[in-house]
Amino acid sequence: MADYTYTLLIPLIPFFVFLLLGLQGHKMKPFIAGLIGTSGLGIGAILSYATAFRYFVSEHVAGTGYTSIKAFEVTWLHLTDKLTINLGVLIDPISVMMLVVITTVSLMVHIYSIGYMKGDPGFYRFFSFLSLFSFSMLGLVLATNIFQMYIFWELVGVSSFLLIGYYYEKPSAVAASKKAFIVTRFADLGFLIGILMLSFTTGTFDFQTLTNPAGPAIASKGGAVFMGMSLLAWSLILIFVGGAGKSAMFPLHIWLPDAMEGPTPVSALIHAATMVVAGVYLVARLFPVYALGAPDALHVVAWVGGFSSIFAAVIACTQTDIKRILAFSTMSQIGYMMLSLGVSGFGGEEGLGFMASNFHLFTHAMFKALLFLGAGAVIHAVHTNEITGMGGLRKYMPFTHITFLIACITIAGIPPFSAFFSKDEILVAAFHSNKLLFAIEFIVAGLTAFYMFRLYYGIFWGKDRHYHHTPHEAPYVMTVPLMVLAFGSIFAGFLPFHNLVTSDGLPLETHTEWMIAIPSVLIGLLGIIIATVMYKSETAIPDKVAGTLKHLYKWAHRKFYMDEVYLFVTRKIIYRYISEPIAWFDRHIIDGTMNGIAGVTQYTSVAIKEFQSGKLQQYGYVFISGTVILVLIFVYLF
Amino acid sequence: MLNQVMFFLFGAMIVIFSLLTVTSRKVLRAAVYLLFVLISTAGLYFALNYNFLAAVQLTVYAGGIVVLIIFSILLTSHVSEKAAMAPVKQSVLSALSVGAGAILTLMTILRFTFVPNPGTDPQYNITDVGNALISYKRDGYALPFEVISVLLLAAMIGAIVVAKKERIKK
Amino acid sequence: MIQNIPLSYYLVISTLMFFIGIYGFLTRRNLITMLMSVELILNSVNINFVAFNRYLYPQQLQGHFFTLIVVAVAAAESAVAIAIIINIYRNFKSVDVENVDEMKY
Amino acid sequence: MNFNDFLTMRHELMLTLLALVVLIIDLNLHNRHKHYIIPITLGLFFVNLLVGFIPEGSNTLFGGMYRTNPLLIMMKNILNIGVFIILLQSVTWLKKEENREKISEYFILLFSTLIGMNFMISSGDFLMFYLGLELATIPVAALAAYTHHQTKSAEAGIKLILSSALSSGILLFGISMIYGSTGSIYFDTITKVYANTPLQLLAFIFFFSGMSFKISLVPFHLWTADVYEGAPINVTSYLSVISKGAAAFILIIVMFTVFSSLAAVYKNILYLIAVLTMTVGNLFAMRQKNMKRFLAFSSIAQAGFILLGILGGNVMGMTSVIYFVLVYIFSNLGAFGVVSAISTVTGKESMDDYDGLYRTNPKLSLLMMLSLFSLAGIPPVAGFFGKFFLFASAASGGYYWLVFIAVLNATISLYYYLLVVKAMFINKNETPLAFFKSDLATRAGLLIAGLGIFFLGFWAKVYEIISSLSYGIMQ
Amino acid sequence: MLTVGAIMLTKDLKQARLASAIGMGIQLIMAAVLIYLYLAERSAGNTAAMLFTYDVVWFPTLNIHYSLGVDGISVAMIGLTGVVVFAGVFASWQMEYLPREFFISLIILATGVYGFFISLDLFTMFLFYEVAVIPMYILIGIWGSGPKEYSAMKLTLMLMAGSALLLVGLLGIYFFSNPDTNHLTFSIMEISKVNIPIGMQRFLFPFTFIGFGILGALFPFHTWSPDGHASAPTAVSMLHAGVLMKLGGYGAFRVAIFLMPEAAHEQAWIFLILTSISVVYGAFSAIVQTDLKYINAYSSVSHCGLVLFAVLMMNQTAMNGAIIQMISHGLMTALFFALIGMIYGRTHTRIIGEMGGLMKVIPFLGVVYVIAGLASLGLPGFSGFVAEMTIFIGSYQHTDVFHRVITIVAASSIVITAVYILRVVGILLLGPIKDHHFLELTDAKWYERISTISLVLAITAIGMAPLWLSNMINFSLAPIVERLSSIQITSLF
Repeated sequence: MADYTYTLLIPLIPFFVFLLLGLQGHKMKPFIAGLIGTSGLGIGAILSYATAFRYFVSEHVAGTGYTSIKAFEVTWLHLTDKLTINLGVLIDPISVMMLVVITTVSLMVHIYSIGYMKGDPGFYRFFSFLSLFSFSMLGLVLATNIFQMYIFWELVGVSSFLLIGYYYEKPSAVAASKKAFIVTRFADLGFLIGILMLSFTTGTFDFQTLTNPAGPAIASKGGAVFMGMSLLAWSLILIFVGGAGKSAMFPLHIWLPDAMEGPTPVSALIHAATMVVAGVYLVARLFPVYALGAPDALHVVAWVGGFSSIFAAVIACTQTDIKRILAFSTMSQIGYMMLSLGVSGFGGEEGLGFMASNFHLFTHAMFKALLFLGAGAVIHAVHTNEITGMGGLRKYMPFTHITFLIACITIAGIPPFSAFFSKDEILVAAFHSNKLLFAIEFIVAGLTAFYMFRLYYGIFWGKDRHYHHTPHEAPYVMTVPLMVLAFGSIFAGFLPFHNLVTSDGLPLETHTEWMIAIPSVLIGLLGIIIATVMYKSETAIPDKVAGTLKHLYKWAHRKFYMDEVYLFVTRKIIYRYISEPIAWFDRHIIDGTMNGIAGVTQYTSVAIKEFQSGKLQQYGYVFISGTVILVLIFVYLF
Repeated sequence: MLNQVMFFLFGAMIVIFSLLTVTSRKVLRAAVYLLFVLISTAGLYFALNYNFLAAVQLTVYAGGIVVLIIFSILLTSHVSEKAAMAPVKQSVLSALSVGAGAILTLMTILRFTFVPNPGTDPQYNITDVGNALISYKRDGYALPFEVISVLLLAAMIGAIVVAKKERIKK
Repeated sequence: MIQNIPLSYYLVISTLMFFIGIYGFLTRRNLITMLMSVELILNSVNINFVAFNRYLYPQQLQGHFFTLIVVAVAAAESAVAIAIIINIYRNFKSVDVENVDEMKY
Repeated sequence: MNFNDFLTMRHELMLTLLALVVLIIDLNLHNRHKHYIIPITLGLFFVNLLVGFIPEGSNTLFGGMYRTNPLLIMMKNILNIGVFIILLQSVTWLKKEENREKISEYFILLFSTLIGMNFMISSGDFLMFYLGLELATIPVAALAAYTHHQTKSAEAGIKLILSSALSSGILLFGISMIYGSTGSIYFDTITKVYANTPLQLLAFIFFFSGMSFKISLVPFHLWTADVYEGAPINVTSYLSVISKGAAAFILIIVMFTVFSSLAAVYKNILYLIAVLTMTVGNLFAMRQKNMKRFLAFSSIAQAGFILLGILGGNVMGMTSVIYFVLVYIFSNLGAFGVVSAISTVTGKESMDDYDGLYRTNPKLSLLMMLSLFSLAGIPPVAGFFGKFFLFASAASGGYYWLVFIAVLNATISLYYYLLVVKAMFINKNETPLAFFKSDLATRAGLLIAGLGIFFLGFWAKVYEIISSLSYGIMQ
Repeated sequence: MLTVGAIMLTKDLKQARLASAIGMGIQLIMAAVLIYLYLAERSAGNTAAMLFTYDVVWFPTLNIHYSLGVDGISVAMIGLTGVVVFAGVFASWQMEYLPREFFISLIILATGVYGFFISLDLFTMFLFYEVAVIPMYILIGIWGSGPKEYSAMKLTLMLMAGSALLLVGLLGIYFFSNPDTNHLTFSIMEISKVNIPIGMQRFLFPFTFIGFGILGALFPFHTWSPDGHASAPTAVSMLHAGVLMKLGGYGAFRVAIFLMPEAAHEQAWIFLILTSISVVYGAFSAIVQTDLKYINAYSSVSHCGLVLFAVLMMNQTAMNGAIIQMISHGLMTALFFALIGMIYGRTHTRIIGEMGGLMKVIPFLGVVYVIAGLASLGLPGFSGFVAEMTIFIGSYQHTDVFHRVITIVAASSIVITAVYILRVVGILLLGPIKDHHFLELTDAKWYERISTISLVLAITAIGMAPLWLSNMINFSLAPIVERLSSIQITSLF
């Protein structure tokens, strides 16, 4: 085995960049700051590619496939005899894949941001946050144990919070960042409890021990049974809750649309390509435990993923904010990935879903980042997010137009673009597992194509709007990343994923099942056609459709009132019916009791003052009575 | 027999005049009743053969204190003035408390069997009393006798301090 | 005389006198009569001492001398008390105990 | 009697002599020069104080009527120290025009009461005990009525003398019953024969009521506040510190020796009385605005704590009571000293007048605060140790709940002590009392009190000495 | 050796603030040196339970000693105190009203705290406890704000009532410390070797635990805390929440549980319920508060509840977590109060609704506030995370289901914490500027920077590299836990 200790540098470089920019950035020229951030990431990216290359080329062992390697580990905190929190670097197929994804997208976003954020007073701050995020995310994927993952999980959450709230003077941004943080934090609680339970049942945090099919975690089958499922299953479900929070699965998705308040590069990096797939990565990371230890939990994953994907797709069809459409699209796509994991089994053919999921993760990162960056370029040009405020931009922004179109076609699953392959695998996996889920995904594929092209036409076709100034193409520093990503979107599908990233490390023979592929392509095309008909030029059809499906439309447009439900729960229930009463209770009952004791004492003090009447004879009376009473009590009663 | 008659006479006088002392509405009369009580007590002492004590009782108490009291009564109130009486509530409460105390105490005392010291009953004469008074052995009372002089001195000075008029103040 | 009369008679008399004195102390409004009540109390105690001495422990004169001392103390006490009462009379123009309640609570 | 016997009785004899000397000097002094008495007396008393410390073993005189031992001498010395501080603190007041002619009387009366207390502490029989008690009380009544022109003073005098007469009547009745049932007035004899019969118990209760009056335990305390308020401030501090201390000393001696056979019963009584005293004292103290009255009630509450030590019923209890009284003397005299200094100079006695005192008279305020903290039992000042040992001795007797109640009461007491602290330090006042400089004697008196408050706690030696002495007595 | 330092500092009379700054600087250095020496001793293989012991007999008849010494736990606490006091002195640099008295009181308070942590004798411990409490009254009463007299009085009285309970407990322990040989002792180490009769433990444990618990803001005896904190001046709030409340946790652990393990095991469930209520309840209460200090006070209730909660879990990991949590919360909350003080000094309001967008005008304070907030809600990289995770994992290792369930309840507080922290940060620092007067505000002065940075450094140092601290504490915890686990545990359910 080769020495991979240097991989430690991949997360650490961004960290130092973060410290440098965070502490000294305000003294630098913006461009320097951007350059430092970008070059830091650039080095990381190069190291990642080198690692990936080395790993996939040289670490393959015939018969057992790719092994996982602990490149580095140090004890961070010693908890009990068995449990220690270690920090380290774990190299295995999925982490290497994630390294590549993250560094690539992150690098592109960095480059892009130099142009996008130009002139912003918090330029250095933005780059330091970006670096912090990259550090956290890389630390997350390289985690050797679940607790390290949790640590970086939290850090990812906070950098997301910082980036969403980047425009901190904008109340909506502040609210959105808060919402994102709290919702994911809530999910993290599930994650934490899951970790607690898992560590209690298995006595370890370490991934290698946990995922070892012969290891204690899986072998034990989870110990005691609680409400029909083993404790292991429960802990895995709770861990999945954490993943669902980050990955915006229903019903914890509500933060994602709001998170679009952040700068668009951030949306591209965090809320499309990397952080939101952390949940997928988490489940993938623990996949052997899920698959072998507690299949029940895996079913939950599948259904949550499936439901989220169609739920988000429906909503996406009705939104008008381009970033929100993309956000729901992201949610939908991640639903795909989750579902894919959920329907997968461990090893061999069964493990198709696992492979497909990671594959889709990879391709999705490319095209969704591309979409966001493209959207960013558009927004940069027209200064609005609303699709109604755009139109006819194809002639002003040719590069953006082309790359955006590529991305749309990719996401619609049209061969030979990359998503066709990954999506196809997912559908196959679903088909072999559960027909209903397959049906859902099938419909979602159509819906995806539909709403993406609705978006595409809305932006680039149709009438010109009255722009404040003529939109112009973005600078090269922004368009080059678009092109790089477009390249990735087109060709990533040809990567031999089935040989590299599989559930058990062994290569997997895949073949395109045309019986599934063709209908899926067809429904994608159908979606595109419908969208073309409805939106290519302005017609009355959309309104009519909306009128026909009035209620559905309204519900979907309002995101099925999920926000309202949450508001109700937080504002009404927690704030009004829990916190305020508790605060009232505290002030009035508990504190009142304490003050009451003092009050009673005071009152008694006043009440008995008559004893001290100033009258000598009364004193004598009390004296005598006291004596008599003492005599009575102690001589006669005792 | 005579003894018994004397005892009951004195006893009755003591109780009756005590009662009168504390109930009489005229202050001066109360003082006189007190005098009777004290004299009767002296009578009891005589009967118990403690002549010296009886004499002291008569001179100091009856002769000294009561005169002092009568003096001060004359100084502070008119002879005919009727003393204000305590309100009924106060009287009743006091009577209840005092009555309960008396009953309890009497019950306790009467239930107790006092054991006399065995031995003879030496008859002390005035010389013995005098000797005891200046003896500093056990059962000698030289020390209290001396200390009481300090007390009397202090009381005298105290009385003077309290009662003397201030020259400076108008 | 002690042959014919039980000790308890003396004790009854003295106890009665004692409590009568207390009653007087508690109910007489005039400060001087209160003082007189105190004398009653002391006197009753004296009777106790004397009777105990005579009846039970005639070998020593402890009760006897106790009485003697109490008498002297009573005299001193009365002297000071009367001086103060006169002072009160000067200040309050009254010797009614009810009026002497300037300080309270 | 020989010289040694005189030495044995030196506390009493010296004082008597002192009183006579003062009297004689006074008679030979012209009116204008009366104030010369003050330094002379102070000097003589200081000599007396020093002589008191000559070590001396145990001895018994007058056939057991008078006895002494190192512990008793210690007690007397403690009282001497207290009186010395009081004398220092009263100099300013005595020099006032209105008291010019009564200076020597003040000293004589004070000394006679101290003689009485010394005899009371040293008494070996009830006769001397009673005599000492009366000697300690009657002149104080005269002192309480010392200030003529104030009706309050006269009222204090009459309240004190009449109620003390009543209480000594009851006490005497108890003693007579003790005599009747045991045949002796000597402590040593009584100790051997005293039994737990109803009459003897009743006698004890009567006796105890009388004693409770002296140390002002609830419900026998009602005179305290009025007398304290009415009497001249220095007499009040004398009453609250010296009288109470002496009575506490003798009470604990009597409890531990004469009535030891009643321990099982009297502990219940003490329990009840202690709880009542602490609680009622505190409840009353809370509302007081007059500083003297305030301290009166606080000293009532303090008396309740003393009972805790008696309840302990062992060497520790005895030691802690004596130690507590010692500490209490210093703390209370610190507080009274400040009140006295202020009251003498400005005539202000209300708590409201203390608002903002710290701005003008920081040293007085600090001393006051220390004293109050000491009274409240706050470390690191001595009161903490005093209270702690009291609580410890009660706990050693197993009275955990009582300790709890007591400490809660200490907390309540802290409340009102803090009210004063608050007045001095926190409350804003447009017109605080003007700055003034006390004279040398007052400052010396305050300083001694302050030093005592500060060092008695840390200086464990004091406690150890008392403890070893108590140990000798208790065995 | 530390008392010398502590007492030396009380004589600052002139140039009070400079003197106290220097004094506290020295103290901080001494604390650091102490930690260093301690670790050196340990690595040199010294395995005695207590190091640097110093022992003189004080009251021989009662066997009261003046006994000092440190183990890993107290060393850690002293380090905490050193930092907080140091920061506190700088935070109150601009004290104008009676500065001399202020610093003297502050230092007396610090002396009490130091003394408490190094005491090995229950008597001295109790003494220092009270020494630490009383200056609070003066400090709040004189230099406080708002209903300061009321708050000061309430705080003092409640804490004193706590000490009433405590005293009963301590005396009880003392009198049963050696029932056979009649050689009573207050020494913690000696008492830990004997077993107090179980009946007595049952009686005394609640006294002792609640006694300390009041100081540790145990529900429902916590109400002194919000009022007290709200009224106290900055440095006092810092010291109070940062250090003084830790006395409760430390005492509960060192005295109540260590000396009475059987009763602790028996009664833990009651207090576990109470503490977990504290944790959740404090957090919920904090959500709706509008005054910055109240928010922080309730957050302290929540966090300190967690300390007691972990202590009661009585296994090594949880207790370790408890101690780290004490340190961590001490630092964080001190930082918070320092910041609140500084913000209040500028805006003259503590009502969050009246502020907004302050990040723009006072970026330094804003950033530090965000850091403090993030630390408080348990973000990795800061000490809070280490502490909370150690506690939760430790607690969850308990074999008893009840303990594990209640751990989950307590753990849920981390979400609520996030809610109120973000709420404050959002309203206070972010968003548009509410009041144009705020535009003229100036950012932190140098002394304010010293104060805050020293705290931030400590927080991040622990958060980044907790292992040495944890090991240091673990070493000293081991014998204690051994004693606890030697007790026959009877499960409740």
